[in-house]
Amino acid sequence: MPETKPVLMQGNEACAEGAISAGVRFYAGYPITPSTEVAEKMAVRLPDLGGVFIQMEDEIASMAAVIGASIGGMRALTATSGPGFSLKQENIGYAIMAEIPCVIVNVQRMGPSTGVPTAPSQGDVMQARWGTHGDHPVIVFSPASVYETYYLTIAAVNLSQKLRQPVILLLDEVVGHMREKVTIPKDSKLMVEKASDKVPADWKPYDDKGLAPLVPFGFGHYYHVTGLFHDQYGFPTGDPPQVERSLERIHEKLMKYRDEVILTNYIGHKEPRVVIITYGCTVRSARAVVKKAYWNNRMPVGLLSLQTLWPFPDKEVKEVARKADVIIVPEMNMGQIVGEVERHVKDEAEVVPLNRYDGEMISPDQISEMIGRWLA
Amino acid sequence: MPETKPVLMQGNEACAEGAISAGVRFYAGYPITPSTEVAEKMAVRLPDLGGVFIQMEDEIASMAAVIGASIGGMRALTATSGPGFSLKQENIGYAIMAEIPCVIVNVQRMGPSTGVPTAPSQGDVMQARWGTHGDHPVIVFSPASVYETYYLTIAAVNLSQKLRQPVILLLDEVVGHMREKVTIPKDSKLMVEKASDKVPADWKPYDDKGLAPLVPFGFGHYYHVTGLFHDQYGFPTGDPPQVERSLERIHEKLMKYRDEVILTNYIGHKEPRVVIITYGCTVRSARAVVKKAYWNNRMPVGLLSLQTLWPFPDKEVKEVARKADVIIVPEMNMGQIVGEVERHVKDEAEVVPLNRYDGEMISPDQISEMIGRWLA
Amino acid sequence: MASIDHLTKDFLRTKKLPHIWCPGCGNGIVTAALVRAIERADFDQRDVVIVSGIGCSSRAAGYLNFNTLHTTHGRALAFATGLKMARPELIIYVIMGDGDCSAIGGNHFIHSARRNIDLNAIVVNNHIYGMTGGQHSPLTPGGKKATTAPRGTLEREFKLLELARGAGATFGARGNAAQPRQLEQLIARAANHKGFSVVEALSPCPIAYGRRNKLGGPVDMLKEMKENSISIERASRKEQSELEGKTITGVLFDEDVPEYASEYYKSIGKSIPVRDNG
Amino acid sequence: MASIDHLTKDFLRTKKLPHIWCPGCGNGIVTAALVRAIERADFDQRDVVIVSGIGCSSRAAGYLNFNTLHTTHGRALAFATGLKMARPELIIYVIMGDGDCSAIGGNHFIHSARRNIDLNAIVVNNHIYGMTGGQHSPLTPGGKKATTAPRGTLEREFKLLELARGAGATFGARGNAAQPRQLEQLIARAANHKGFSVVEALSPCPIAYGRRNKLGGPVDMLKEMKENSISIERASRKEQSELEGKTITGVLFDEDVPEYASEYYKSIGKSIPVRDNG
Amino acid sequence: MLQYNKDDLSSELIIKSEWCKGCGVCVAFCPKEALFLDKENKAQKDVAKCSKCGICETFCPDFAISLIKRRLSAHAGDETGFNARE
Amino acid sequence: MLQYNKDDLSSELIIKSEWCKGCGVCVAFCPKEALFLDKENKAQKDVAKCSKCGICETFCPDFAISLIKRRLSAHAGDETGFNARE
Amino acid sequence: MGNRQEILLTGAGGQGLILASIVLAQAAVNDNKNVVQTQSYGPEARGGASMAGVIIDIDTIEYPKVVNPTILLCLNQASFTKYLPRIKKIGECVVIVDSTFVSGPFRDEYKVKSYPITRMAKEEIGKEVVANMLALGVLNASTNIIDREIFRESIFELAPKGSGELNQKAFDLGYSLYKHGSGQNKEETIQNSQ
Amino acid sequence: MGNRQEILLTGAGGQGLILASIVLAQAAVNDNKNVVQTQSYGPEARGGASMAGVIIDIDTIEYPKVVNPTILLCLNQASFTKYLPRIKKIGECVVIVDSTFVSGPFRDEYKVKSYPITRMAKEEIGKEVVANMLALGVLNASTNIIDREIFRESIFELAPKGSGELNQKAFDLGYSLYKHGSGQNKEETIQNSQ
Ligand SMILES: Cc1ncc(C[n+]2csc(CCOP(=O)(O)OP(=O)(O)O)c2C)c(N)n1
Ligand SMILES: Cc1ncc(C[n+]2csc(CCOP(=O)(O)OP(=O)(O)O)c2C)c(N)n1
Ligand code: SF4
Ligand code: SF4
Ligand code: SF4
Ligand code: SF4
Repeated sequence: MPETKPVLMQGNEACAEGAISAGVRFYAGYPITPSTEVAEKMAVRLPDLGGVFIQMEDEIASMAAVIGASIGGMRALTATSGPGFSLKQENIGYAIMAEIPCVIVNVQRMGPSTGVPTAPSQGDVMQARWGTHGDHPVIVFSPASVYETYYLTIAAVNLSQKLRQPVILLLDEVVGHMREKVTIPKDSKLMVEKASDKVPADWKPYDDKGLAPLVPFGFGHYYHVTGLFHDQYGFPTGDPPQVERSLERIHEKLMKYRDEVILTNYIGHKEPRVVIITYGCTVRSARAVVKKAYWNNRMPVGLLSLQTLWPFPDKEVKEVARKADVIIVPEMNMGQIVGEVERHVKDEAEVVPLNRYDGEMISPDQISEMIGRWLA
Repeated sequence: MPETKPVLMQGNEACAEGAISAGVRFYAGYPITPSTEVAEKMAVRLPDLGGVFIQMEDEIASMAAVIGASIGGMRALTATSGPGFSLKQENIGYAIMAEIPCVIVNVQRMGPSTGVPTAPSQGDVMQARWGTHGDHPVIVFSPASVYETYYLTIAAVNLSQKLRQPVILLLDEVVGHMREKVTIPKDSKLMVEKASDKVPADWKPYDDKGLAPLVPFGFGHYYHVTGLFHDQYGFPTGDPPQVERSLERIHEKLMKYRDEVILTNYIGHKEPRVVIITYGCTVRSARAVVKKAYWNNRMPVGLLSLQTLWPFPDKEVKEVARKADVIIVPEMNMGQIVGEVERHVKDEAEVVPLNRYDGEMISPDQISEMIGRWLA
Repeated sequence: MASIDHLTKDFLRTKKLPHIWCPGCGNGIVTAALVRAIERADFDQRDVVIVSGIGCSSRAAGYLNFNTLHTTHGRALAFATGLKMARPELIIYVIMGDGDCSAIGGNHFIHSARRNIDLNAIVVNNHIYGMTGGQHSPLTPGGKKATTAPRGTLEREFKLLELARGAGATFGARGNAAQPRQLEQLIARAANHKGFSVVEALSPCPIAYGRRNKLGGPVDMLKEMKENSISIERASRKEQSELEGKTITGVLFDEDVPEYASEYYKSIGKSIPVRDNG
Repeated sequence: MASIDHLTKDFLRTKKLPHIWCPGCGNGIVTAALVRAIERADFDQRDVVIVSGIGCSSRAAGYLNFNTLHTTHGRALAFATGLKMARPELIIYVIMGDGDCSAIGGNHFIHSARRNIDLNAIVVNNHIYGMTGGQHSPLTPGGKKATTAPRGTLEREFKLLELARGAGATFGARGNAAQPRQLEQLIARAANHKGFSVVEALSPCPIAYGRRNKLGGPVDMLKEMKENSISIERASRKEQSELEGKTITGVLFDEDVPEYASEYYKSIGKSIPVRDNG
Repeated sequence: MLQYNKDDLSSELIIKSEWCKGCGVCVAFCPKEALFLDKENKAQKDVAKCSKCGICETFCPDFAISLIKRRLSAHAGDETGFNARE
Repeated sequence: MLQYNKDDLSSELIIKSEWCKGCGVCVAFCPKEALFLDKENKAQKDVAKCSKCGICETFCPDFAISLIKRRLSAHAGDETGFNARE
Repeated sequence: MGNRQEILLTGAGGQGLILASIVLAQAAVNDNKNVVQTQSYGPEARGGASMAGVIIDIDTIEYPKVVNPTILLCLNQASFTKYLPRIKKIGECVVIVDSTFVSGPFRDEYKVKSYPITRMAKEEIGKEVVANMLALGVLNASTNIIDREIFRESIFELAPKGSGELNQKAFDLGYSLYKHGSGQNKEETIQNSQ
Repeated sequence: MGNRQEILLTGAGGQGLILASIVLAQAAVNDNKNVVQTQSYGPEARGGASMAGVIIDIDTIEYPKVVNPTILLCLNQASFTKYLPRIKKIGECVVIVDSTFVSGPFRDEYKVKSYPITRMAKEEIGKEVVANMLALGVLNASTNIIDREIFRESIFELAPKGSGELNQKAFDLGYSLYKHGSGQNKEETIQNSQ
């Protein structure tokens, strides 16, 4: 990939640019702080690329329009923040059930409710997992930098297409609003091929056997799309074995591609006593600490940063738990991912939450201090 | 409490009747299977009691109207099912933040999305906990019978008033639609006194020190209500220490009344080897099994049924885990509350999920078989 | 022109029949009128899409042999807006019940009208929520009974086409299941209109509405519907007093205003593809 | 009559001032007109409630010394409907921005109009989303620029009062921040109307709208607003051609139709309490 | 409006009983009184009375009546539930 | 419309500078050109020119101008941010 | 659980089965028994084969669904075809069908009892809609789960205003129908009995 | 992290501080340094005290917020009052204020440097809006974080069409202002220097 000259870019802009690089040509949204720059960037960029930008009447309609466009064969994305993310939930569930690819960006702000619209938070992690009704699979990425935002948006778009599964990108206000030097690849061939070009002869829209490609509307395959439980052809069914099988199938497909779905990164000591597990902007504070403690001082500490929050990186977490005595989980909320860490770590290691929920970032000092307590 | 003659009553009707007994005089809703009978009953009953029944344009408006009525001093309730519950999330978060009492009934059906509207499920347990954005406290009750529905609705209304906290009643289609013999108390004095009658002189709507009563609008206390983080008087603030404190306060108040908030019930062997933990209609299948196994055959089994799902009954669960070797968690979903059980039980006992997600109840046979495997 | 000799051949999914609607329900009559309107038009079957919401009437999508999209309650027009913007060459019919369209879906309805996006809305107005068993809708006439209005509803109803007009809709027509040929023609004219079109199709729901309001069976309801209707052409020749209690059918308004999707594509310098009918 | 000698004395929360609005923002002018309208009316302060949505204009609620309810974006009327039904004796003003009211809140707006519930909607129409920094709203005039319409919006705008009328509203008036005395009177008349009333208050947003569209500062915007306005009384004496480009102000419609909350209470045999002004 | 020719001998009125729910709508709206419900509550035609106007077809809520012209193959439905033209 | 009496000597135009944001609206709309912005960008009045018509009060977006009649106590605001009548 | 009666009432939507199940359940309540009533709500409830289940027991009823029917009533052919295979204890379950609509096949081991329920309702009472109460009469006469007098009163209690006696009459007619015997396991109808 | 420069640009909304911070950050990028820019988005960003932070380092920048400012620019009094106390290494942090609006108090240990930034912009360039670029000139002249030529080019690159040179002129004027010295720690302005 040829690299271009470095530029200064905002996280939200990088999200828009990543989407465009991955072939997204449809954006529908409704403004909300701190996500609005994604829309604003798209409004400038998409028309020139022959794409569609539309500001809908609300977030519900935005989500619906994105699904509609995706069924029409356009790669589509929408961005919002907490209140809008809550409103989108019903239709996110629809996209999951009907297996329509799309990417939903939530630039998290301090909640609940209107909260502090301009303050950062990581308070929607569990909502991203469980926000819509019924058992549903989700893929959630959470970048820690402007470049990671660019990169993970591309991954989100492509994975979404491949698995016919909505992907949620959980930014936080810090990453979304911060500007940073990034070098983005130019003219990259990041887009996957169009699924519709190679429709198998016995194609069924919801093939029991696995992942059928999505054939967009308008190509003479007259199938039915519904949010009801449906058979292989998309028609409603309430038959218990079919219901069970459909539900399993939409969950299983994520694990089939676990390597592409679950992204994490470990830095630090090989035999750590204390491991920090975190995600999003908090990774930056943790990395500042671990770099100093391990690189400079060879202390037995490590950092497992999660780019994928859901499906939860259980294997990766269990692995560090086997080595470490203590796992510290800093989060800008009252403790969300830490619950999942506890569930998987069980008694293998001590799990210690480090929470901040006053609308400010967790500082490196807070983390150092906590590590200090355990290494003393 | 004088008892009246037994009647045949549907779960959804019992919910309406319970609400009325607890002084609910306002219902706003939007029809959806399998919850509609709650509305239909209210439409018949409330006008005669001088109350208000209004069918709103959608679930979002229903939730808003219920909050509005509650601020006006009327006890208010709304009922819905999955898709509507998803839509209500934003305003549920508002009620939590603004501390407006109200009761939200979700009669669960098979999801995700439109799913199987008439089939039972317990798929919204985690959504009830995490459905709205941001860290937020919730109280969720889940009844297993028509009488329990009546009783827990009353508890929900009163607790909601006392704590100024929305309470969610998670029914499932089985309990909501089933008719059963119940004997309901008549003319009970279940209502708590009106808060506004005893407003302290130094009343502040969001007193830092704890639970201030809600003084309804119209009584000359000109305070402000907002979904933004706010100070003691209700006015917006983004000041980190105040934000932190408010968030803590709305969480702490639930634990202050833990005894009233967390309701569970244990039956069975005193030194059980296998304990079943479950809730909602699944309690009935489990109870059928445990009665036979323990009462008739003195087998070392027990059943911890959870009337309260959230806040999670951690102490109660840990207590049975200390005794038991195995905890079986049957749920009509792909495994939701079991995650929380695992998180608290850690390595104290083996935790075994028993899931069914085909739109049918878990049968006593399925549970017996599972117990058999562990007691063999 | 597509073959019209057998209604069900190409455009119905006959394997899915009989349908789930109750005996005598108007949904089938309206659906058949739609199918005939499509058959008579010269569309390529691949270009036709049916989008619907949730409700009895919205189940029509499952019986029509096109690309069909059965969405969430109230949101059909918003899904359709996304699809139309992504694929402006498609001919999209959006079937909604009166509750679906005007209660929970009211916002998308007025915004589709405002944008004047080329979607063909067919609102099957049975004056009630059929699917959930008979609650009142914003189109239930005042005083009529419903499970949630046991003494008759106190709410005022929308005049659906006035609402559409106020929101900026450029084509509005009313037909009914008791005059299926006229309805077919209205749907055909609506599809020819470039911009947002609304066809309000009055339709009997004998089970959830008729029974509770003692309106007789399907035949009685259809007969009354027919008797109470007067075409706008004939109505224009009558005195106001003679029209008391009558429902006017026909094209109520039809106006030429730039259409949103094509304006958008024009603005980005792209032309909308036309299928080579081969 | 309440004392009108000092605007800020009773009805403003002076401790909360200065407010967060930008210099020259019309929100303050509209809010002051509302306060004066309330002051001149003979209401008991306890009976007055201000409900608002989310947006710059909705922040007005925080500055008004009544029971004030700052809700969620777009939902103010739905909250207010619940409150009004629970406490029909309250006098409820509902302040909304144009986006709040007509974009995300469009459905509640038309349903409030349909029910004809006695809420006094004040729509501060600054033609833009102010709070979020200048995205186009359904009331942004076609062609005008916004951050999400960098080349000018292609969308048609709602005619707010026509939308309200089409939905069944019984009182509609338009005023503007450049004619604050008239605006005050319109708000006062709206409150006297029994049923749903809409006052569209045109208001300059020099920061998020004026600047991007090169409309000058607040003074320029106010002056242009004033010049472009003509009262309905005067307009009725003009030729259609003379009204080209003019915005008509005044009460555009005012109709007597049973009000929902009182009809409801009548139907259950209850009377609505009237406060003993003592 | 396209009119069917009543003298077109190749046209035939077909009632698909499996789909008929016996609502009686066709019976009520047939101008020639050429339809009736049998004991099983299914519509039947009296060929002699039928003018082949096709009105019943437009009224049947269950797609159970078709006035077939030219080609007579009834209900050559799809097998899979969807049916690509090519 | 209630008219203020320009000869009412007890009325006084008060400008609360802390709230004034210097937008200049009052200056532009005063029919008597009795207002101006000072160096600090705060509105100031020229008492001689002012006719006490009260127009500036209605125009100020910041509640910074009041034409006070009868009682002269300015801005007797509440302390707690809300203010029960009783 | 020796007492547990699991009753399945099946037929087409509109035949009044849901109401019959509620009346039966209320009668059980009035007769001081425990009872749970459930019903099918799916689209099939509108036509085709709809179903209601009533479980009656002296003990507390835990599992609320019918798993092992002890009584099966079928008012139309579709439901007969669909629900007969649900019977587990063949020969022990009381099977009552309406010969007006159900034409078999009646395999001997099921001991199906066939009565012209709807036809009698039409011919004797002049109202097809009371066939459901007539069916309850046959059912209770065959099984004696509920005290007859209590059942009759329950019917009066739940019947729409003014129709109580008519419905009781239908119920009683069910008893006579039972007394005159059934076309057991045969496609046979019995003659008018009054 | 010895290289880490933490710069706080503060002032009233509308003074162009956000843009200045972006220009500074872009200049750092062009000068081949790592950089992170953040800003305040709260309601206070509209008036009162708004703030932008720029961190420049040769190493990778992890924690993106300013905790320990090494340079503080204050363009109005409110921001001076609010942000001065954020300085931890008093005396080491370079403090630059616009004497047009900031009047102290200037405690000695802070070594505050005061320049008539806005006044010069108005008087010398005739446009108050370029005060922000003028301030950047003073800032870079005082600290030399970015190569001056690269900085000038970056200004041209980011300036609205047609205003590149004017903005560069303002930047250069900042350099002269710096050269002529400041009213250090005093409420003093210097004379026009060109
Ligand atoms: C969000 C949501 N709310 C409610 C429902 C329940 N529901 C399904 S259809 C329907 C209304 C049906 O009435 P209408 O739209 O008039 O269509 P009809 O059935 O009469 O054709 C409702 C309320 C739902 N599926 N989703
Ligand atoms: C559900 C939701 N979506 C979006 C937002 C973000 N938001 C806040 S105010 C606003 C619009 C402001 O415009 P308008 O309603 O016209 O009021 P103004 O600020 O112009 O007075 C938006 C989109 C939100 N708070 N909640
Ligand atoms: S952004 Fe516009 S509407 Fe908002 S306060 Fe500023 S000028 Fe007023
Ligand atoms: S074709 Fe016409 S005449 Fe023949 S049966 Fe049908 S309606 Fe009657
Ligand atoms: S009262 Fe009238 S004359 Fe006096 S300053 Fe105000 S506007 Fe001018
Ligand atoms: S209108 Fe008000 S804020 Fe504006 S300059 Fe005049 S006094 Fe100051």
